[in-house]
Amino acid sequence: MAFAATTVTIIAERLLQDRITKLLDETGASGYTLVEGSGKGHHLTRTHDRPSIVRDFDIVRIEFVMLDGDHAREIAQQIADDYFTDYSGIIYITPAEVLRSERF
Amino acid sequence: MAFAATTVTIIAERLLQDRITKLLDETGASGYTLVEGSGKGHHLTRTHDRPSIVRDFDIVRIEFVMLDGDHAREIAQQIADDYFTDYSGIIYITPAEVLRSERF
Amino acid sequence: MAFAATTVTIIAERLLQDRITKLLDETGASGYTLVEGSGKGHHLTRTHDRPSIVRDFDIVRIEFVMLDGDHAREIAQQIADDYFTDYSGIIYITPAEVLRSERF
Amino acid sequence: MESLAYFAASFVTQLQSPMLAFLFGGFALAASGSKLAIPDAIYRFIIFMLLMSVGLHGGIEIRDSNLRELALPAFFAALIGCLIVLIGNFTLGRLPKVNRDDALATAGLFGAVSASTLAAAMVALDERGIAFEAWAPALYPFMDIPALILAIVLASMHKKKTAKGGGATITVRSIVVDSLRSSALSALLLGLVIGFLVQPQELYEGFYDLLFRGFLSILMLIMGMEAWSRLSELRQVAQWFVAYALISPIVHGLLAFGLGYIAHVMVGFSPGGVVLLAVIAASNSDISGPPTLRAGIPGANPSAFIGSSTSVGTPIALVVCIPLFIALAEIVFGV
Amino acid sequence: MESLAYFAASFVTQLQSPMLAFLFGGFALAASGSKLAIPDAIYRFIIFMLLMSVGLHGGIEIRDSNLRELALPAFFAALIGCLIVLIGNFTLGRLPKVNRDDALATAGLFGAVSASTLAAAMVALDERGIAFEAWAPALYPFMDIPALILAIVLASMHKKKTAKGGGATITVRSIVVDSLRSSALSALLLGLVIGFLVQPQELYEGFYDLLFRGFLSILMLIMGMEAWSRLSELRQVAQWFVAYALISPIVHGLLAFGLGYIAHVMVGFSPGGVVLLAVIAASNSDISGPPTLRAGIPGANPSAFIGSSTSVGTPIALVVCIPLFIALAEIVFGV
Amino acid sequence: MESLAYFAASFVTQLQSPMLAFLFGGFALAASGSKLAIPDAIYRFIIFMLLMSVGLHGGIEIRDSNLRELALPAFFAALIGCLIVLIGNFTLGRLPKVNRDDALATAGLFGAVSASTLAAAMVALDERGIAFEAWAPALYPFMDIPALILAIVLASMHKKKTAKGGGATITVRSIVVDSLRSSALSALLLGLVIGFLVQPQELYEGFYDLLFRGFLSILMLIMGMEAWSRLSELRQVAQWFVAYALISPIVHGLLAFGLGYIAHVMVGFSPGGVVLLAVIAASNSDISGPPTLRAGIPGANPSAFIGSSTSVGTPIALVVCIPLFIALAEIVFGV
Ligand SMILES: Nc1ncnc2c1ncn2[C@@H]1O[C@H](COP(=O)(O)O)[C@@H](O)[C@H]1O
Ligand SMILES: Nc1ncnc2c1ncn2[C@@H]1O[C@H](COP(=O)(O)O)[C@@H](O)[C@H]1O
Ligand SMILES: Nc1ncnc2c1ncn2[C@@H]1O[C@H](COP(=O)(O)O)[C@@H](O)[C@H]1O
Ligand code: NA
Ligand code: NA
Ligand code: NA
Repeated sequence: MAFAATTVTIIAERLLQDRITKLLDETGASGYTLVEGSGKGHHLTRTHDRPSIVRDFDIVRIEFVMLDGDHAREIAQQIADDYFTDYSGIIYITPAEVLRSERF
Repeated sequence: MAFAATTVTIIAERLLQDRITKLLDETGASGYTLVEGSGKGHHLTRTHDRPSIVRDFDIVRIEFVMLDGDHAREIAQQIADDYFTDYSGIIYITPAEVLRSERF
Repeated sequence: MAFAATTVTIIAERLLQDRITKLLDETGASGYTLVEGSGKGHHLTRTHDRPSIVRDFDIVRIEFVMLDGDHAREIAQQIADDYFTDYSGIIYITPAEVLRSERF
Repeated sequence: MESLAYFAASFVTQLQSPMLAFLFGGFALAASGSKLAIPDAIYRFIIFMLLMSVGLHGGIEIRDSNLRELALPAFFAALIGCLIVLIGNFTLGRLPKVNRDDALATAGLFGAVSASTLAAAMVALDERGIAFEAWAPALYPFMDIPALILAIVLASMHKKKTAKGGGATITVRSIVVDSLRSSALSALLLGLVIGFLVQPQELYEGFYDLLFRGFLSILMLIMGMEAWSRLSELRQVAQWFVAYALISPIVHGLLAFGLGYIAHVMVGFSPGGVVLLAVIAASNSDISGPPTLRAGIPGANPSAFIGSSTSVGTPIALVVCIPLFIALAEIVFGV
Repeated sequence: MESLAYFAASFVTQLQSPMLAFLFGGFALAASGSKLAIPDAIYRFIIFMLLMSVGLHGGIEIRDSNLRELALPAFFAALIGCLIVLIGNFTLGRLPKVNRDDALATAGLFGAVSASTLAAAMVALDERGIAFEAWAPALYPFMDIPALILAIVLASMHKKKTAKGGGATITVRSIVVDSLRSSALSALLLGLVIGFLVQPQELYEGFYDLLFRGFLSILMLIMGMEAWSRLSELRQVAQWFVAYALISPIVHGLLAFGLGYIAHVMVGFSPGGVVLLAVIAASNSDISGPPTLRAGIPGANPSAFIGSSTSVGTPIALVVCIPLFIALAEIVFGV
Repeated sequence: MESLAYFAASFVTQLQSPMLAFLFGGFALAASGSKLAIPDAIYRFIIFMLLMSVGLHGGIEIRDSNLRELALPAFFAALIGCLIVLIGNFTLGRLPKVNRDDALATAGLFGAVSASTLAAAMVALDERGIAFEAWAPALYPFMDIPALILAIVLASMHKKKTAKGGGATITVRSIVVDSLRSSALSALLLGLVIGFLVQPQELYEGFYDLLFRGFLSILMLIMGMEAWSRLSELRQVAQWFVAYALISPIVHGLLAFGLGYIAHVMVGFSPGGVVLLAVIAASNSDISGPPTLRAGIPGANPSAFIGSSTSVGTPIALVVCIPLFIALAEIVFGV
C-alpha cells in the first residue's frame, strides 16, 4: 500500500551540510539521503570532479521524505530562513507516495 | 510531446544493489539510473566520503521511470516486500512526464 | 511561501554534459545541479565505480528548476531534439514548489 | 622479577613506535575535529598494497618452507576462531539487554581477522628482529572463515528456535565464498599465488615492500581517525559491547598464545609465528567480516558490531595486544 | 629447427613474466567474483604516471638521437593505422549481420593504440635486454590518429551514401585535436616536452621510473579484471567481432613487423623499435579511441567495440603478441 | 653591475627548474583543452604527503635547534600577516566598484599562506643549496591565522558600521580553531609532533621524503591546470582584483624580506629562512583560507577571491617570487 508523503530537496554548499543535517535530526525528520554533486547558479561554477582541496564549496543534494506534509514544509521554510539568506542554495518540494509508511 | 509516466526512487544499502537491479531487469524496467550517496535513518549513519573498505553499507539511490504506472507500482511493492523487511531502505513514487516515450 | 515550479531531470552520457549545460546557460535556466551516476538502458551497462579512463560514457543526472513551466518544457524538448536522437539518455519533467522564488 | 622489568621495558619501548604514533595522531585529529581526511580511494589502495605485499612475500618465501608444519597452527587457528564465537555466545550473548543477533555478529567479528592489524604486527616483529614463518600470515583465513561461519550458523539456529522461522537461508558454502572474495583475502591469496609461481623478487622489493611501511603509517592514521569518529555509534548500544570489546581481544590473544606455544613445542612453530597467531586472534575483522555478517545475520544492528570493533577492539589490539604478546614472547622464548 | 626451439623457449619464458601473472590474476579475480576493486582514481593516476614516465624518458634521451631516423618508421606507423581500418572495413564490415558503423568503429579502435600495452611491451623488451630508440614510443600518435580519422571519415561517407544524410559533421581537425587532448596522449607529449627541455634526470629516476614497474603490475591486474567483466558485453554482439578481435592483432602486428624490418634495413631502425611498432599495431586503443569514436560514429554500438577490444583484443595483444614479436625479433635479428 | 648580472643569471636558471616546467605544463594542458585530469583523491593525498613530510622533517630536526630563535621571525610573520590585510583594506578596498567584503576576503587570502608554494620554495632552496632552519616552515601558522582573523574582524566591523547589523557572529577563537583544523595545518602540525616525539628518521627518508619531489611535480601540474581553468571566474570580477593579484605578492614578499633581514641581523635568522618568510608572505592560501573566509565573510563573492588568487596570485608567487627572492638572497647574503 502506498501513502501520501512529501519530498523536500535541498541543494546547498557542503559548508552547510552539518548544520542542515543537524537541524533535520532535531526537527524530527526520520532520515535523509545525501548525494554529492556539482552545479551552477548565480555564483561560482562548482565542479565536483576537479581537484579541490576546498570541498566546502561543493554542492550537496539532501532529500528527505515525510508523511506529514505541513511539517516538511515548516522544516523546509526554516532551512531557507536560517541559511539561504547568506549562503547559496535552493529548496524544492514535491508530492510523492511511499511504501512501508511505518519507516517514516 | 510529453507522456505521463511514473518515477520510482529506491534508497537502499549497496548490499542490495545487485539484487534490486536484477529484479528490475527481470520485471521489465526499460532502464534505471543509480547514484551513490550517504544517509541517515534509523540505523547507522552512512558517510560516503569517509574511508570505507566496507562499501556494502553505503547508500545507493536507484530510480527508474516507466510509462505504465501500475506496473511500476507492482515492481516497487515487490522490492519493498522482498528486501525491505530485513534490510534498510525506503521507496517513493512520484508522477512525471517524459519526452521521447519510445525509449521506455 | 512556496511558488509553483517545474523540475526537469536529464539523464545523459557525460559526453553531452558540456553541450547540455551550455544550452541551459543560453536558454536562461537560472542554474542546474549535476550528480554522477551509473545506469543501464538499451545500451552499455555503465558502472561508475569501475576503473574507467573513458569517463565519457558515464551517466550524469542534470536537474534544473524553473518557475516558468512552459519555458522549462521548451528547453527540455530542445535538448531531446538536439541530442537524444543520436545519443543515449532520457528526460522527465515533474511539478514542484520552491521556496525563495527570487533565486530562479 | 628481572624478567618482569624486562617485560615492562619492552612494552613501553614498543609504545613509542612510529606506527602507534600515527594511530594516536589519528585519534587526536578526529578528536580535535580536524578536516584532514585521507580519501577513500587511497585507503582502499593502501589495503590492496599491504595485502598484496604480504602475499607476494609469503609466496616468494614459501618455496623453501616445509608446508607440513602449517597443519597444526592452521588447525589451532580454526579452533580459536570457533572458540571465540562460542565464548561470545555464552558470555556477551547471555547478558541482559543484549540482543542475541547483535552478540553473535559481534563475536563473529572478533573471531574473524583484521588484515591491517596483521600488517602492523608484522612490522612490529620486524622492528624487534623476531622471525616468523613465511606462511604465518596465511593463517588468516583459517581463523577468519570458521568464525564467520559459526556465528552465522548459530544465529540462524537461534532464530529458528525462537521466531516464526522464514528469513534468508545462508549456506556455509556461500559464507566461505563470500570471505574468500573479500578484497582483503583476494589480494592476499592472489599475492601468494603470484609470489609462489613467478617469484617476482625485484618487483616485490622495488615497489611493494618499498612502500609498505609508509602506507602502513597512513593506514594507522586512518584507523585512529575512524576509531574516534565511530565512538558516536557506541552511544546507541548497550554498555556490555564496550566491555566485551575492551577485554576480549586480550583474552582471545592469550588463548591463542597458549595454543601457539603448544605448536612451538610440538612442531617447532616459531616465536614470531606464535605472536602472529595471538595477534590475529586478538584482532577483529574490518574488511570481510562486516558485510558477510550483515548478509548472514540481517537482524543484527551494524552500529553494535561496527562501533565496538572499530572504536574499541581495534585500538586495543594495536596498542595493547601487539606490544604485550611481543614482550611475552621475548620472555617466554628468550628471543 | 634449432631457431624454432629457441623461439618456443623464448615465448614460454616470457609467459612467466610477473606482468602477465598480474594480468592472469585479474582474470582469475573477476572470474571468481572477487570484490577487490582498484579505485578509479588510482587507475587514472597510474595511467598518468606511466605515460608521463615514458614521455620524460623519451624527452631526456631524444637530445642525443638523430630525429631524421624517425621519418620512415613514423610514415610506416601512419600507413599501418590506415591499412588496419581498410582491412577491417573490407573483412569485418562485409560480413553478414555486421552493421557497417560497428565494424568501422571496431577497426578504428584496433588501428589506434593502447598506451598500456605499449608500456607493457617496453618492460618486456627491458627484461630481455633488447634496446630501442628513445623516440620509438612517440610513434604512438602517428598510428593512432590516422586510424581514428580514417574510420570516422569512412563511416560518414558510408552514411551519406546509404542514409537520408544529416547527422553530425565531424571535421578531420576535430578528430586530431580530440586525440591529442586525450589524457594518454597529453601526458605522453607533455612528458616528452618537459623531458627534452629541462632534462629532469633525477626526478625521472627517483620517482617516475622508480614506480613504473609497480604501477604497471597493478595496471595489468586492472586490465585482467576489466577484460573478464566486459565479456558479458560480447553476448549482445555478433560472433564475428570476437573472431576479428582474436585474429586481427596478430595479423596487424606481423604486417607492422614486416614494415619495421624494411625500416631496419633501410634506415637502421632498431630491433626493439621494430617490436614496439608491431606491438602498437597489434594493440587497440583503450583511452583516446572510445570517446573519439563514440562522438564521430554515434550510430555504432559501444558494446560491440568496447567488448571485443577490452575482453579479447587486449589480452591477445598482451599475452600472445608481445612474447611472439619479441621471440621473432630474437630469431630475425639475432639479438 | 656584476651582481645584477649574477642576479639575472640566477633568476633565469631557476626558471628552468623541473617544478616550474610542470607548472607551465599545467597551463599548457588546460589552455589546449586537454582531458587529462589528476583525480581529486590524488590531489588531496599529495597535499597530505607533502605537509606530513615537511612536518616530520621539521619535527625530527627541531630537537637540535634553539627554539628561542623562533620568537622574532614568528612575531614578524604575524606582523606581516596583519600588515598585508591592512594594506589590502586601504588600497584594494578603497577602489571604485570594489565591494569591501570582496576586498577584505581577498586581502585575507593573500595574507594567509599556501602550503604548496611553501613546499615548492623548500625544494628550490634545496636545489640552490641554501640552508634554512628546521623550524622555518612552522612559521606558516604564525602568518596565516592573524591574517584570516584580521580580515574577518574588519569585515564584521565594517558590516556593523554600514548595515542594519545582524548576521553571523564569528569569534576569534572559532577562526583560530578553523585554521588549525584545516587539512593542511593539521597534517603539518601532526607531522611536527610525531617527528619530534618518535624521530621516525627511517620512515621519513624511505617514504615521505622519497616521494616528496615527485608528488610536488604533480602538484605543480595541477596548480597550473587550475590556474588556467579558473581564469574564467575572473571575467565576472572587477579588474582591480587582477591588478592586486599581480602586484601584491611581490610587494608582500619584499616587505617580508626586509623584516627577515632585520631578524638575520638581530638573531641570526638564516638566509634560507628569510627567503621562506618572504615566500609565505608572497603566497596566498589555497587550503585553509577559502572555507574560513567563506564562513567568516559570507557576503564576499568566492569568484573574486578564488579567481584572483588561484589564477594570478599563485603563479606569480611560484614563477616570479621564488626565483626573485632566492636571487636576492644570493646577492644580499652572498650565499
Ligand atoms: N535553477 C536551479 N536549478 C537547479 N539547481 C540550481 C538552480 N539554481 C541554483 N542551483 C544549485 O544551487 C547551487 C548554488 O546556487 P548559487 O548560489 O545561485 O550559485 C548551484 O551550484 C546549483 O547546484
Ligand atoms: N525519511 C527519509 N528520507 C530520505 N531518506 C531516508 C529516510 N529514511 C531513511 N532514508 C535513507 O535510507 C537509509 C537507510 O535507512 P535506515 O534503515 O532507517 O537506517 C538512510 O541511510 C537514508 O539514506
Ligand atoms: N527507464 C529508465 N529509468 C531511469 N533511467 C533510465 C531509463 N532508461 C535509461 N535510463 C538511463 O539512461 C542511460 C542511457 O540509456 P540507454 O541509451 O537506453 O542505454 C542509462 O544508462 C540509464 O542511466
Ligand atoms: Na580474531
Ligand atoms: Na593498433
Ligand atoms: Na601570504
